[in-house]
Amino acid sequence: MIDFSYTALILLIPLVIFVLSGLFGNRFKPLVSGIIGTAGLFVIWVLSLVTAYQYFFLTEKAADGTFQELLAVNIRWLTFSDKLHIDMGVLLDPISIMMLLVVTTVSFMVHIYSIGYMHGEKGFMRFFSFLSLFSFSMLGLVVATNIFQMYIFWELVGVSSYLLIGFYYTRDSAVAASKKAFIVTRFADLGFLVGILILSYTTGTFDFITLTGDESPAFTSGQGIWFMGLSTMTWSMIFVFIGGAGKSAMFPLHIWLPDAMEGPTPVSALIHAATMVVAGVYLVARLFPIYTTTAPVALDVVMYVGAFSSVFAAIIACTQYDIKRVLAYSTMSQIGMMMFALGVSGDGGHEGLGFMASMFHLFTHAFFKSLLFLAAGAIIHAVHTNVMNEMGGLRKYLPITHATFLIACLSISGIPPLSGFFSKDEILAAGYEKSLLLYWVEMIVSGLTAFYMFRLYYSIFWGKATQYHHTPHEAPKTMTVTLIILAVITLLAGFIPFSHFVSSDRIPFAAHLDLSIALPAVLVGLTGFFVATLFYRKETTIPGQIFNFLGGFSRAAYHKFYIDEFYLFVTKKIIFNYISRPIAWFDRHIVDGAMNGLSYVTNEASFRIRRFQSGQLQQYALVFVSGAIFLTLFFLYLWTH
Amino acid sequence: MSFLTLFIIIPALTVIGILLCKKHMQVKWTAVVGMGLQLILAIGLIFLFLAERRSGNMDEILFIQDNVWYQTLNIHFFIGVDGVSVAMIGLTALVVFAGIFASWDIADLPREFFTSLILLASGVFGFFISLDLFTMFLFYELAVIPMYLLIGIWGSGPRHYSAMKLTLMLMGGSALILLGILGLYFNSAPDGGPLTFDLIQISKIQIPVDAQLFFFPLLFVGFGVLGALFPFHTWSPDGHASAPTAVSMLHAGVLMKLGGYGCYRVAVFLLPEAAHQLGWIFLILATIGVIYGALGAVWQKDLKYINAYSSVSHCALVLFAILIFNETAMNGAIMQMISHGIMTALFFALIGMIYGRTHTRYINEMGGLMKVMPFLAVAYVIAGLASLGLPGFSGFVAEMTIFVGAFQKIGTFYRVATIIAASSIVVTAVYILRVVGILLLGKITNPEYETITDAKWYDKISVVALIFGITLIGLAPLWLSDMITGGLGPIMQKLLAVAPILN
Amino acid sequence: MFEGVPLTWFLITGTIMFFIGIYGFLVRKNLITILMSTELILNSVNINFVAFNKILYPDHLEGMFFTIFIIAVAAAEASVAIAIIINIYRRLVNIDVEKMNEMKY
Amino acid sequence: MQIMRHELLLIVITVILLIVEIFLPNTGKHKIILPAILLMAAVTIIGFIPATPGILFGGMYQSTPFTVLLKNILNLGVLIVFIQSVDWLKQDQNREKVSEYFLLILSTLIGMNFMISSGDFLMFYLGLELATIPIAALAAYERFKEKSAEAGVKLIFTSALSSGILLYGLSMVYGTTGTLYFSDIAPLINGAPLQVLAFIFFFAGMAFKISLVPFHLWTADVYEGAPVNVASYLSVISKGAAVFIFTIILYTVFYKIAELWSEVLYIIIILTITIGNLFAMRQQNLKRFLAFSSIAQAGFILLGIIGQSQLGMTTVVYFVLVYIFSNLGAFGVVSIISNRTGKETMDDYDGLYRTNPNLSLVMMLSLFSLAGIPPLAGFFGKFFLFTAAAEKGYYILVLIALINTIISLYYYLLVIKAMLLNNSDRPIGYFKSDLYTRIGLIMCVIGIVVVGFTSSVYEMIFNLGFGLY
Repeated sequence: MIDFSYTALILLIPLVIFVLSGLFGNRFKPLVSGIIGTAGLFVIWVLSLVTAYQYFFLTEKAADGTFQELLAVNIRWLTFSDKLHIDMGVLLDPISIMMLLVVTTVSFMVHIYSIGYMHGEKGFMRFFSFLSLFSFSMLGLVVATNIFQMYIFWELVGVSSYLLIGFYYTRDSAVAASKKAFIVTRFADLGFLVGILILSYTTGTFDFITLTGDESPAFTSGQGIWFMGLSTMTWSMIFVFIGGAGKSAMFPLHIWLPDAMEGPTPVSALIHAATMVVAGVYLVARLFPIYTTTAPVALDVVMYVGAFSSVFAAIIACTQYDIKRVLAYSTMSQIGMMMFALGVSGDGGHEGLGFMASMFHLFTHAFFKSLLFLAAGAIIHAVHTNVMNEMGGLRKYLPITHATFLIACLSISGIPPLSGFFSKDEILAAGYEKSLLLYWVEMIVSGLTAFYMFRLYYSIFWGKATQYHHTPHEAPKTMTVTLIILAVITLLAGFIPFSHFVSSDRIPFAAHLDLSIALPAVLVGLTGFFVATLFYRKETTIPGQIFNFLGGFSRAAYHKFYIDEFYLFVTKKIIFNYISRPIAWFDRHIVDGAMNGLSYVTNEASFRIRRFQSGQLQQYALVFVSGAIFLTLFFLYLWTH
Repeated sequence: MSFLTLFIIIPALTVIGILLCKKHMQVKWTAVVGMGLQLILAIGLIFLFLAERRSGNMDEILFIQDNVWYQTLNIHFFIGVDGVSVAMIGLTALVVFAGIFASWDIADLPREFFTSLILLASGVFGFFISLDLFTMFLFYELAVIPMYLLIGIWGSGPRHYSAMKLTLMLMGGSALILLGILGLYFNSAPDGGPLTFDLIQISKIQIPVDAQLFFFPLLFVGFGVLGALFPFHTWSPDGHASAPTAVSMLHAGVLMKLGGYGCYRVAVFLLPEAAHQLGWIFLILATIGVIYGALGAVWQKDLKYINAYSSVSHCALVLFAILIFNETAMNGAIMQMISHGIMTALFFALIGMIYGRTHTRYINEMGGLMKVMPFLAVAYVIAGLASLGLPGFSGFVAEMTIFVGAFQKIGTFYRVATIIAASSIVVTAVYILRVVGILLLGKITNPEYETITDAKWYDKISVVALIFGITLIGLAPLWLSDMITGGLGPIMQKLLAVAPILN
Repeated sequence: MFEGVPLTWFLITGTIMFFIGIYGFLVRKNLITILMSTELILNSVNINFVAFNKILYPDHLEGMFFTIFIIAVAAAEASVAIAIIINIYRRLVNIDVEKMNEMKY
Repeated sequence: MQIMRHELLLIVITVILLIVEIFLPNTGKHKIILPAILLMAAVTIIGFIPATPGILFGGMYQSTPFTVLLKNILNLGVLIVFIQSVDWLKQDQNREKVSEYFLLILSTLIGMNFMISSGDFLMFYLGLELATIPIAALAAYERFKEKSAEAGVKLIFTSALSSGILLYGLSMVYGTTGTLYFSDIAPLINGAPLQVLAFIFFFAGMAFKISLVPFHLWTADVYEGAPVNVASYLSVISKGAAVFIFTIILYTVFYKIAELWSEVLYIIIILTITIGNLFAMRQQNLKRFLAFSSIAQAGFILLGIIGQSQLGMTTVVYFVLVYIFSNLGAFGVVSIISNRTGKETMDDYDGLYRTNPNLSLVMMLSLFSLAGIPPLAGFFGKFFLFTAAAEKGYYILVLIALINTIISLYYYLLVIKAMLLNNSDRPIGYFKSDLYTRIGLIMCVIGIVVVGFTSSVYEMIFNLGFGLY
């Protein structure tokens, strides 16, 4: 039995780096802090590789052949009651290790990349300390042993994303975006919290192993109808999913993601493409047994929301011009697919194909999407704009970027034999088994994906040769290297026999490639590709015509279906003007007015009675005598009755 | 003779020392030394207490000292601490210490300023250590009165009005408390025997329920006024807005806790039946207060008003948690008091420092301060994050304990109340980030701010001390929560005796 | 010579005098007259005492003594009062009570 | 001899002073000040030597340790008043009449002493008048001030009226019981209508001395018109003495109709405290202000009496003691300031702290003590008064009183606001108060601070007063 307690280092190292660079960062040179951060991440990366190797290959499986869940570390952090307590620890099981690999790898890449990308930026040190803070939080989230630890790190990733989006804090748009991101996710987190409260109340535990174990209290208790005809568990799972939806930018909580692109590109690559945004998926996967066993309704919600978000985002992505926004929407759509996959999945064996597919897609998507973002970063770095119309014909200036970008595009469009093809294929297969309609919806989505990705690709690298005031040049080594590494991973990741490692019930199984699903998928992908080629390889007017032909719809899509405007209306108008302002007024005038009113009344009274003190001796005497006589009569009356 | 007496003696000596001082600097340093000693003493107390507990000394109250004071009325000078009061004392010492440094550049009548400040502090310390209702009340008023001078002389804005309003409202509260205490006193021996003010002794006996029903509202509202119970909170915005920095710190950080502590230690502890029967009324008020304060803060433009309203919200959360009557929530209430105490003190300290540099508290008149005063700005962001309940800071621990505890309570009424209260965390995020965004981020709006200097050494001391406090609790809350839980035993017994299904 | 005169007559007389005194005190403007009204009040009291003593409790003389003392004290009071009145007269050349309202409210 | 030591000693020093006065030239009357004060101090000190209790004149005069204590308290107060009034007496317009001041006050004090240890109503009445009439002369002391004369008139006439009414009541008591001795009257009190009337009239008479609403109207004017020190004497000593004897008579004579008089008191307390506060709120002239505040304080004192218990009795005495210190402190400051600058209104006090910090501090302490702020003696006094009233179950009454304490705190804070918070462009300039004033004020401050903390004072009163109720 191997001792995994060293995995605690995976959390500690970035924390230490963050604290150090946060406190003393400005003592030493910017570059140094960059180096330190990267080195730290390298160590963690190696550690997680080792962990993965040891876990999958050296640790013996449990009796029933499952990968067992190991509590590598578990320290009591806070006690609520004898039953309920928060522990801080490291939980090792297939998905957490998978996420470990993803996070550390991408984060490591991004660190290297950033050394080049952020070079000479003001606040270089700050950037890296925030990066390590994020890595710490994300890793903590991934390896959480109980739902409350997850919630804690959940909040932490939220704040580090806030800090990183608002990195250029002098730019108002960035500040606004970061604020938006934080508040929207915070709102979702409230849902998550309520979910946790209900869950902990019914099951009396936070612990994942207990919760998802075979005789979980969640299965026994919490079945009773609680509210509006749904069982306690269903409600709690729905609330939890709201939290997940907020982080993973599912409709209608997605609005923060596009704006989040205000952050530096490496950040977008790390947080808003590969790691944090998939936390929602990971959360649902974490609690998957509960979803399948006791909250099928909640699972359906996940499915529908996922499906809708994927198609919704895909449509918008076709209409955007800011390359990062396109990528953002594509991320949203891809995550929607993952959610969808979870939603359609059953539990155990081949039933759990969707689960596996979702995790697989998460895995591959993390790499090619971060690759896309980093490449985009390289492009922006080269041409200092991120509007695609102002680009074109860059392939001869940026050969490496071009090549890697192309690979990523093919991969995301699901063209074999790239990694995207395999994972997406599994998802479609899983969807096919669940519901035909949604299967086709996802087909369309993958078609659209291919279309808008290549729309992006062509309008950046081909199309008209735009004149740039200074010739774009390839990015520095630190950046290109990472691009290449990621491209390689993207090429190969698909061949990992994923289902042998990750499955809903942790029992390895063989997921075979089903041509009846694969072929149409590929075909759809290719169609999208060809249409895009047709439209955008050269300057054509077709897209414009189509845009106008679709009229209102396309305009709506261009305006992201006015969701932002709606939110703005609700927050600014309703809450700010019609709730908060009246309350402030009420407090000043009614509540406070009552208090001042008291004093006013007293003053008034004291003024009114002054004439009793008229200074007239005889009036005094009158009061005196009448007082005496009145008392006498009063008490004589009182006494005789 | 328990060493707890030092908590009153040291401030007294400090005051005398200050009065003897001639020079400005001497005054300050005397204050620093005195309150530094106090802080050390408090930390020592915490360690001693934990050591005692670890060594298996499970008495309800530790370090008892009991001297008869007024024989005929059976008034004692009876002091002692349990986990809860130890925590509160620690909080007080920290905040006062920071407050001394935060008011380093008081120019006008420094001697009088520090005298009143430390008088206030001594009142608070006395309140927390005393177990005799009479002395408790004595210290309570002793803590409230210096406020008038502190705000009235060294305050800003409509300081005379605010000072008078604050003093009178708080004294109104204390009037109710006095009546309640008398009620307790005369019911303290239902079956003959000498009457007593002794809190512990009273807690052992059973006060007639009809008496309880009469006196519980008096006591709860009386303390609630200081605990900013809606709708008796309106002294808080004005008072805080007009008060000088250190005073806001002490007031919001410590004095308002007297209210919560009193509700917990006197009203609920001694009158459990009434608390159980009437609790729901105040629970509704508290819940309103939580959300109302938060929403009220969103609209404000004056930094101090924003923080005052957020204090209303947070303190209402304390009362809310107390009224849930189960151990977890009660624990959360105490922790919330402490965390909010440090947090809001930090806030007011920073606001004061910013005001001292920009000479305005209106957020729209400021902007982009992050560039010119990074230290203060970062500290402000930290305070903000702590206040919106970010993990790693004390606020999160307290709030989560409260919410989890409250949700364990049977009954849809409580569930709904809990969820409403919990929804305040979103609103909090809104107004905190609004301020941070307008105040610190963005470009510098006012050119004359280009030349502003960052924090001085004394500012840094007070800020760092407080930040250390919140992060310490935020990162390692277990010792604190265990210490507090240890102190909750008796009250839980009484409450459970009233209604067995409270948990 | 007073044999057979019932107590109540004395008391009624006393009461009437008492209220005449009060009335005079309340309505007369001249300080001296007001002083005289107070004397009336005191004398009504004297009548009461004497009457009680003579008719109800003839065996002790407390009432009588009290009366005598009252008379004496009244004299002293009157003297002080008159002294002050003279002083007033010196200040503002009349002794109208209504003039004396410099201090009020 | 031993039994009525206090009275005799006072008479003796009065006579001595008279004789000394004869030999003093008109220009040098103020030479009498020092001997007067020294003698008074001596008397005060001797007073604390335990005296043998006893009864004289067939019960007309009775002396118990308790009455001795009361007399000592009064002596102490008078001593402080003397010391405080030196600065004023030394002014020119008082040059010829310094000695009268002492003589008159001493005679009133003798009257009070007799009143306190009176055993029957005759003695009581004599003491009362002796304690009242000279004060009228004192009120009109400043011959050349119209206000002073007006004050004298108002005092003498109202007191005449009130004593008339009181006597009428007494005559009824005599008529119904046939005796004037307290001990004989007590068992015969049975609440017959005539006795109700008798009691109410008697009560009215006492209420005039204690200045309870609605029998209080003379107070403010007299205080304002009279010299400050006379006003302070009126507000503490004569009021205190009246309270003492009032309590004693209620408890020893009328205890059988306690139900009646507690109801009367109930009403009167509410009236007194509220009206007094409401008037005090608006006052500008500090003497008037203190007058109304002292009315309100009297109302609080009654809270102790209505308690009808050992506790209540003790607390009344205790509170009067505290009240003497606090009020004399306040009056002392007012008097020294009005002597030096002639300023008596609140606005004149703006920014006083900046120029005369010590005086302001004394003033602040006294006012806080009056308002009942810990840790000053006033707090303890008030607290015990409330306790005494609550013991009988008068919670509502206590609540009303408590609400009134807030109003009173408000107007006390107004003065403190003027002194500490406000800034004035032409504040009262700095002046160095003379030794006597300082001693007087220091005594007050010591009293204010110490009496509360040292429970022994309270315990002593409690033990001495034992069995009286």
